[in-house]
Amino acid sequence: MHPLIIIAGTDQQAWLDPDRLPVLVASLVAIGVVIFATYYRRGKPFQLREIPGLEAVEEAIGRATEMARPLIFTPGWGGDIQRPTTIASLNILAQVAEKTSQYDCRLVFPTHDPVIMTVAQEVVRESYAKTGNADRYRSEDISYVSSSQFGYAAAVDGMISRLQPASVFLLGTFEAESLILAETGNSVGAIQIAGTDSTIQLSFFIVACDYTLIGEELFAASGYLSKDESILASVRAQDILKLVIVAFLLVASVWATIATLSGQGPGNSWWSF
Amino acid sequence: MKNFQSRHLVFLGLFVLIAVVMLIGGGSEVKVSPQTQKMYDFLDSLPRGSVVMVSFDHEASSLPEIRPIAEALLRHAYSRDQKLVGVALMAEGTLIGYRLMESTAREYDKNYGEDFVFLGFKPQYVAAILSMAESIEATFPEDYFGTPVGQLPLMEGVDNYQDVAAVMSIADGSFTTHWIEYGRIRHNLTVIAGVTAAMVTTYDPYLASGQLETMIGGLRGAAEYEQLIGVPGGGGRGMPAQTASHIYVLLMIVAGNVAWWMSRRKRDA
Amino acid sequence: MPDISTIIAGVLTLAILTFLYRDNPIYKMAESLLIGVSIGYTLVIVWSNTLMAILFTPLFGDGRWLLTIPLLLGLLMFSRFTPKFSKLSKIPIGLMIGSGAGIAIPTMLEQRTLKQMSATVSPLVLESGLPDLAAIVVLAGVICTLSYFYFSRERTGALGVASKAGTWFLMLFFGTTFGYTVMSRMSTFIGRMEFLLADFLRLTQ
Amino acid sequence: MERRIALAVCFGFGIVMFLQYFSSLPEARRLQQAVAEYWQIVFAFALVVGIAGFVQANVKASKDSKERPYRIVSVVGFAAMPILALVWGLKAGSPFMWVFENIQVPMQSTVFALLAFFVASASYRGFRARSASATLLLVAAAIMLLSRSAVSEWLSSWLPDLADWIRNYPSMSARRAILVGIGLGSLTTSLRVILGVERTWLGGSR
Repeated sequence: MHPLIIIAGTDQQAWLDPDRLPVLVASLVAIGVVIFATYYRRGKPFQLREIPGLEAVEEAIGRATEMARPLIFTPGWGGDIQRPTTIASLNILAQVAEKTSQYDCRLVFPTHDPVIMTVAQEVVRESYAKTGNADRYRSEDISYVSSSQFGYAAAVDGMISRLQPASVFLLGTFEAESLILAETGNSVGAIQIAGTDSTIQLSFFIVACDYTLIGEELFAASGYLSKDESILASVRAQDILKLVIVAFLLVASVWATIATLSGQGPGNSWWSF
Repeated sequence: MKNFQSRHLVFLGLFVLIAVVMLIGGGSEVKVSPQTQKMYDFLDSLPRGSVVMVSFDHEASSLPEIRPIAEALLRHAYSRDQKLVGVALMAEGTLIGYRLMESTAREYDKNYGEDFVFLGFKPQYVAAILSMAESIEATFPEDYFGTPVGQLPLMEGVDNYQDVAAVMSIADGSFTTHWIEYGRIRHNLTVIAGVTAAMVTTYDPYLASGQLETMIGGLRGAAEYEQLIGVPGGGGRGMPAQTASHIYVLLMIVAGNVAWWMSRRKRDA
Repeated sequence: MPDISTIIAGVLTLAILTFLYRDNPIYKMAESLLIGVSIGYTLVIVWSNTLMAILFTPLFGDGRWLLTIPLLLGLLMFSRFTPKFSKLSKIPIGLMIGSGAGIAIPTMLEQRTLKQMSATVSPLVLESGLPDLAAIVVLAGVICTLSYFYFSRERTGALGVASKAGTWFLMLFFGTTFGYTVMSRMSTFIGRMEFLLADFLRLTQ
Repeated sequence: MERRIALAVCFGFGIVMFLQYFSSLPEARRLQQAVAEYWQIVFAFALVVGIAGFVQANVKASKDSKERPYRIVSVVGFAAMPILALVWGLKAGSPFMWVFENIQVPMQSTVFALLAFFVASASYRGFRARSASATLLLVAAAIMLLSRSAVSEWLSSWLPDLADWIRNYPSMSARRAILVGIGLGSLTTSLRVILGVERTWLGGSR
């Protein structure tokens, strides 16, 4: 029988690893805040600030419809279906697909991951069915291109050059292919909305795309677009947690400063996990 | 020629510039950064015979930048008689990783099986990293050539991360993060890295928090390291073209602003 | 005269470079080849490293019967081939997404949030009692940038000022990353040029 | 029905995988490894589905005679790899690896190298000093560029120091905050997935 918890530093195995205790506490606090935010304000509308990239989503779809050109949406090469960013991206895809189905605008979704392809087909098909346009759905437009990073980049580049999309959505986890796609999209004159959790690629998107959702904005975006209460509540929870984090940072910094000033060195570092 | 736009001019200029600089050739001396020095000191201070795991966590496409970095680090490790265990977390790093380890080993008369081994590729990096913490042999029952790991002299007594001094992640993407998240945090494995210049800022926070022991980045990092170990290589050779290309990009930023400013003035007038 | 491998690699390299002018049949041909070959490559690697190595050999060779579970889950993916049963593929996907999310919560929280928080905390003064500019800048930078990501309120008042400062920190970060990344991008091209000039065209050593 | 099973599986595995993280029992490790293996295996089967779609799309598109040569090259290139691997194996020096080394890798590296050109064109286009923050972006990029090339040493001695300072403090602090935010976003998204509030992946309404 394993003990429930053991003293740190011993080699014994336990149900609860003491090194992980801070993460467990933080997880439970965070989960508590999310649940609180979801149920406490249920039914009351949320006031959220604007995110410029999201205002442009409608415009991008409208433009593609007007110009009778397709819209390309791709989740990048860096993520797999287990990644929360991919879920957030597919969430936005569902919103975009609902609109393209209504306007009868062609939606092309190339991906490097067959599992993402499978899920995306399902997401788009359902969105089309929901608006009563199931007949407009084309499963071959949601396609697996290549798992190789630059095979994928070459394929999507080819698609962009040949299909001349009016709008390109680059939302998900991107690596080096980000700028290849963004510059090619720019060269065909597409309006481009990008968003990623890959911090490096953000800088390329900022320089090359019309709108960029920075990190957390990508997660908030699906809530904005769908006005889905549970997602908006999550956004609210994230904000509450940010306040907690800022308070933590201020208190801990002041603590460390006082400890240093009083000549005790930085003191016991309770803030380091 | 109706398709010829200003961007084509930008492309052509870069192509011609790099070609000319490379045809002229030459090398240049660089100043060694503290991080590169720290990497050198770290590898230098490991006792002879320490086992260093080298993980090729990159795609084949970044070989041009990865090669000089990996070669400089491998040369240093071999010259310090460290035992190297190569693995690849990305399929495309497999053949390349083996080629790099093997060609540098030859320079130092190192033998396969005794001084270095190459275990090959394991898909699903998270699983691979976690499972090697339990048992390397269970994760890689055979090496790249199908020899049972138990038959490799080097692997005797190398069961899991407790027998490994450090893992050196050669990466062109975020894979070093996985070594940090699953190797370092969960199993206290020391992680060092040789990464492409693009990835350097990604790893800064990990360096600052100490989760990543040390790293060298990019062609420049390779050039610095080559200088420290006193073996010239691709890093130093590429530096002139590198410098020229930086100046070119700077010029493009300036030119873009001038063009924009002039068009604005014309519009206002 | 370079060998045949180098000539093929060189011609294909040039074919890809033609894309810089615009999309054209030569590029399209190279692209089609690259897509085909790379998919074939992935299939072979997945076959040998996944299906054989962790499924079929241990299952049928070593008799690890528990592996029939992932085998069945995998086979459920094949339900995609028949519209009638295609929905069954949601079960293995549910496993991937659910377990991925379960791992992501503590891992992301620890890696992305907690570690970054504790790394931010340090005394704002030096041992000598003078203010530590770097520590102050880091603390201010993190707080201001976080306030940029505060969605629940319009950016007015103190929040407006902080988030405005946050955008400056963000811009510094983006500029820094861009500048830093240029080096990498150029290195790759320099590497390709070295191949073209030295190995393929034999113009340099 | 299958939706309910999928949701139950998602919930069950979500909770279990969340909890196992906090345990140091070997069983927890083994569980995590087993699940990671399941991921790989499901991926492998999904790959077959993805490839079937790829072949189907190519066959369909090759009805157009203009498209035909490209599609044939694609499918033949694809089919050649498993055949080469079956006949000669995949070790260093095999025909399979020859194709990889001399066809796939050179093309991939060249697609990657295209980035150098795109960096140049993006620099020409994207760094206009339109506003204070755009200027800051421009200046930071310029300082980094200068400091990371050999020029910096004879240009001035403080430039690399300044660049390092910007990178290590203000720039890193912004990255930290982005990471903190991503951590929170991932957390809430994952939680919604486990609790079954987030069901987009199932297709249809949440």
